[in-house]
Amino acid sequence: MMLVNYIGAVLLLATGFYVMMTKENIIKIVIGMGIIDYGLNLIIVSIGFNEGGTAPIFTMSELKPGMYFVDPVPQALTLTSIVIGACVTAMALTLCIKLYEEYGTLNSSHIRRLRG
Amino acid sequence: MIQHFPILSIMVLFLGAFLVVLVGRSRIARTAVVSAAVLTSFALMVALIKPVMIDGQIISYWMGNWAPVSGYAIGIGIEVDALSLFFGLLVSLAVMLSGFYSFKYITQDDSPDLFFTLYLMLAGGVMGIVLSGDLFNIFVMLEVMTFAAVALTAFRSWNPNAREAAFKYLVVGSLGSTFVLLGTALVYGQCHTLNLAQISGLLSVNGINPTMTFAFALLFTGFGVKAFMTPFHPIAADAHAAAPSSVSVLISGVFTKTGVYGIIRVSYFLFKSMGMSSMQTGLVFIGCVSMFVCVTMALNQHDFKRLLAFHSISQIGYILTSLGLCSAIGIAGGLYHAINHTLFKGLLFLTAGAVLYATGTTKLEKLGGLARRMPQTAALFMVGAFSISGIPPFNGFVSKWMIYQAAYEKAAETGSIGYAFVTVIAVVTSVLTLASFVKVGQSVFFGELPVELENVKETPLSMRIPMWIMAALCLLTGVLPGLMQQYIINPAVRATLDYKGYIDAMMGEGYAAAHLADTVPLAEAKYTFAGAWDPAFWLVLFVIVLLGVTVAMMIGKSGRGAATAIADDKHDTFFGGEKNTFSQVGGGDLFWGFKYNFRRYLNVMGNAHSGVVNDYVTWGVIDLALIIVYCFIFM
Amino acid sequence: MKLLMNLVYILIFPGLLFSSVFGLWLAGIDRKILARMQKRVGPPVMQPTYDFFKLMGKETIIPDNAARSTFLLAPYIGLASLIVTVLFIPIAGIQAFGGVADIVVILYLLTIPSLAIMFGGSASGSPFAGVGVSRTMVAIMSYELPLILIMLAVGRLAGRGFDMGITFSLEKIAQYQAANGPNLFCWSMIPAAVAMLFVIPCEVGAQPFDVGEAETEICEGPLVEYSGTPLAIFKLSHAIKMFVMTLLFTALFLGGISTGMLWLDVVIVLGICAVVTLVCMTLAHAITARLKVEQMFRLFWTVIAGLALLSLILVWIGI
Amino acid sequence: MKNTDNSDLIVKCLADKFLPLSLVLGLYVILHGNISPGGGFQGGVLVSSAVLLLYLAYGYKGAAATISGKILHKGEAFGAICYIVFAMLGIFYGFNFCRNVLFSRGEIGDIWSSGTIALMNYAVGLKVLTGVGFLLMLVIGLLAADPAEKAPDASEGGELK
Repeated sequence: MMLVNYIGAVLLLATGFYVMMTKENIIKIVIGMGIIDYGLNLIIVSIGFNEGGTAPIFTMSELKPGMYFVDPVPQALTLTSIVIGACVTAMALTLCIKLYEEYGTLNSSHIRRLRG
Repeated sequence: MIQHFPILSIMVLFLGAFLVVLVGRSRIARTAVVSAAVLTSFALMVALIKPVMIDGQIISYWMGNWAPVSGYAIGIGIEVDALSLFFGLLVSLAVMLSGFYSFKYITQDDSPDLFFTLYLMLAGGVMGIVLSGDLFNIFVMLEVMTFAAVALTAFRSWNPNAREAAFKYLVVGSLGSTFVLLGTALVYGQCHTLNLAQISGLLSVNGINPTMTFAFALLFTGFGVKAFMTPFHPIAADAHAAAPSSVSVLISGVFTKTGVYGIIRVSYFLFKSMGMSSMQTGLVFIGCVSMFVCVTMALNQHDFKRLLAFHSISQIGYILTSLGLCSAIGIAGGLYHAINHTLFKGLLFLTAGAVLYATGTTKLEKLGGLARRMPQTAALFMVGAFSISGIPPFNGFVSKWMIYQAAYEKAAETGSIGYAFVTVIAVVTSVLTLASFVKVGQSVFFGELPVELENVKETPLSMRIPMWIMAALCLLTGVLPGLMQQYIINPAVRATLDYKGYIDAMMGEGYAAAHLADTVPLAEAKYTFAGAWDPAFWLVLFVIVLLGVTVAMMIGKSGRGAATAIADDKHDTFFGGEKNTFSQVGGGDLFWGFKYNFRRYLNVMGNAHSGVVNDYVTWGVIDLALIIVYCFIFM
Repeated sequence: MKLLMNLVYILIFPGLLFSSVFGLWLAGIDRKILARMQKRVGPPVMQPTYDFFKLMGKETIIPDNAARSTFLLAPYIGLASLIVTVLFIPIAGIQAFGGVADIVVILYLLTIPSLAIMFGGSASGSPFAGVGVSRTMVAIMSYELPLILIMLAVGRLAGRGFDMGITFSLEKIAQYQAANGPNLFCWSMIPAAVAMLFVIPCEVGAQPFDVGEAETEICEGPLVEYSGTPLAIFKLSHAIKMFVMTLLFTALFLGGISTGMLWLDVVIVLGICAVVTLVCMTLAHAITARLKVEQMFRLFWTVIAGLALLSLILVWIGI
Repeated sequence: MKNTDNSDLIVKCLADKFLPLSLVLGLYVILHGNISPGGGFQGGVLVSSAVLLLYLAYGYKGAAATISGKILHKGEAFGAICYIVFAMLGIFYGFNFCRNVLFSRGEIGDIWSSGTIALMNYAVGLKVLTGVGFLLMLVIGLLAADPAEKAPDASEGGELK
């Protein structure tokens, strides 16, 4: 079952890299960055998953012998990673707006004043 | 008490950052808060020198007292050994000096409170990385640092290049963060812990399986992006040039060091891959390519700060090369060069900032003759230029010497002539570095003064003091290498090579012995240092000679010298009898013979730095792919 | 006592006085023999010395465009660093500062005089100087690659006998030559020695490679605005540099010659220096014209570097 | 996006009804963050969505009239400072940074049972509430149709996070 997750994550990553490498619209590049983030989050969550585990929140009364739960650390990591991803996106989009104001285009092959 | 120092020195920066938001509108309050924050941070780091560097203590600190339970680290750890402290000192010093410089420098911009918020966030992020003992925390701090750096790059929005540079930087930088995070996730999947010490122990027990090889390649490349190693260097050039100078100091002197620190931690400490000769070759190769490509790019630049930016990566190439040599003297040389790089590159960026502050431009073609208007800045620039070119007795010479010696000793040790060429490339790079600073000197500080710069004034005192401190440190680290080695470098080198203490301090006594078995290939490396030299000795000599000669000459020419007061044809510049016109030789006019012979190479390189962000991403991904393939074949 | 000894080293032998006198003498010989090769009588051997003292007495003119302190200080820094360099090179077994001598130090110290000329010229504010600075720098770039290759080759050859397998120390190189005969008589060193013979005039800025000072094109380049004492110091530095470079050649390739008598050893070394000067500077001066900048650069990075590289490879495979 | 400024009655009414709801829900999540799923971050985001509701209903002008960006900005810094100070309480009580102190009051499951964890959680709530709120303000400020309507410091949007 986890295999599907991993395949999906790798596909997402590959898509993201593909988008970032080939798409000239800088908004699409930002989208590519987002897709990579999703792929990463999927991988991290999948790593912490235990088949049949419960949520890692319980009180003493609910605890029964033989019970186990999914690893909470990756979930925390995912949360952090999502937040960071959101910030990256927000910031990148802000810069996109600013770039558009300045260059009048979103095409990355025209936004190349700094070269050589 | 001292175990609280590391966390306090991180938190005081963040606290300062948020306080600046609250009170930062007033200039005095802002200055007070920022000074207090950076000074406290630096003082706390200095206070740790005695216990950590000299007594060899290792500070381990669990946030919220979450100590390991039955051999599993469950909390977030802060751990400071000599290596961490080494980088911590470096960072806090640069942050302090650059911060003092910024007070005046940033008055030309609006909203300085936001500047200092971001500045302190950047500093705190970097401190967090180098002092942290937790892989994921390192990632989070890496992101904090990257955001702050990107925002600061875009800070001067009147600079037309700032936004473009910031965007590219963000895209490629987040690529690097992605690699780091993916590597961290894979490591977690394997070891079920994020604590560096425990990962190091567990990886030795489990051995390196393909997943871990993959993770290594990812982490290595990710930190490589932060160090701006070669395929990622164009963004560094953009960002350094667009950011305010005091931020360039941080990006080049501090930000890149986190990448170096990460590479040391990953390859020496976590995966212990540096024992393998293939990995050494790989890192040395990357370092050599970085230093040569970037220095030739720098020769071709027309902007003071962009030129400095390329040099910055070139020097990082030196550091990576010498770290890749994996001998004690190599690591010592690399770490020494890390200090020196922070100092002289900081100094150079600050002088560039001074020029920008005074004249409003950093274009080499528009400047000239500033040495007459800004004599102190020119002198400081020359100190920086001599340091970076490795002219004795300044500090660059000492570390470069160690690097040459390390590379050539490695060649003799392995019997491979390839390492001899590393020495050759390093020397040639050093000469090219000198060349490009001669170019800057000729174009900016000497030659003829353009008419529009007639009214330029020397920078204010509060900006010059940090520069003088840096220049003094450049000289001191150059003439007192013995002290530096004894108290700063050697402990750090020892910590790099012998990390059992680090693991034990974190995970409890005996953990390392139980997990590392007895095969630690790195710890057996010899502690041989180039001990047979003493620059302090011949600095004194140099000074004596200089004084003697000068005195002799001054006596010889007493009674003359006031002649310049008289306006006279003979004080004009010689033009072969024709009327004197403005004819500054500088910028792109220089080094024609070199450029002509290298024209094809320079063309290719110029086209390769295309400025299209997709290209940069593509190179990054290709580089990652190559590193992964290399690791799978040779690791 | 040690201080006194050091002062003697610095000021008299092999420092300021000795190297100045001998450097100027070497320059005089160079001019004299050159004249004879061109069927002229030529100036007396002491002529450079007379020139030096005459220039010392002339007025120092500082152009209005110049950055004063750099302009005035540059010559002295160049001279001081040359004298420091001399102290590191063993002369007939005498080394003022043994143990710290190292070819990397010398490599870097040797750039300082050129750097002094460049920054001094640059500070004069003349466009001729600007062009000269650019060319001088290209000359430095040209010779540095062969020079480091030569030094590595020698370091490997001499270092084989020691535990690290390499050495950067001139002292050890001298010891090795004292034990095994001069390096020049080793087959693998001959290409390196030839390359070194090309490097010397380039470093000194002598005839075929004097692109930086080309009088006919850019009016002595960096020195165009210099006059009086600073110019005298530069001329003196030039002479001492000749001496230092030939001395370096001796130390690297013809060291270790010992007859047991110190004064005879010194005389032999000086003789070798004169011969080397004759071969690589006077002869070249008489029979060649100045190369173009890009030709010079190409020559050094292909042919000369190739020779040095050949030597390095030969040493490395153990011939 | 332009026509959201004069949106119709239904949106306004619904926004009026849902605004208190979202605020209460968000504050509930923040307040119970220490003892139940969710927490300062999630609650903070919920609360700050109020900005978007305001924007949908009343446009940028309405939102800006109600919410002061400056206060949000300062509030964010204040939240962060509170977090650090609460975390430092651990040091003052003789433990490590971030150590939970002042706990074991009341029964497990009560809001006040968890010591400084709760306080730190509220600090995070404050920070996220104000931070995301300010971020949204800036974004809608950038999207505002009339240039005159733009937030005065909209150009600083890049430097917030």
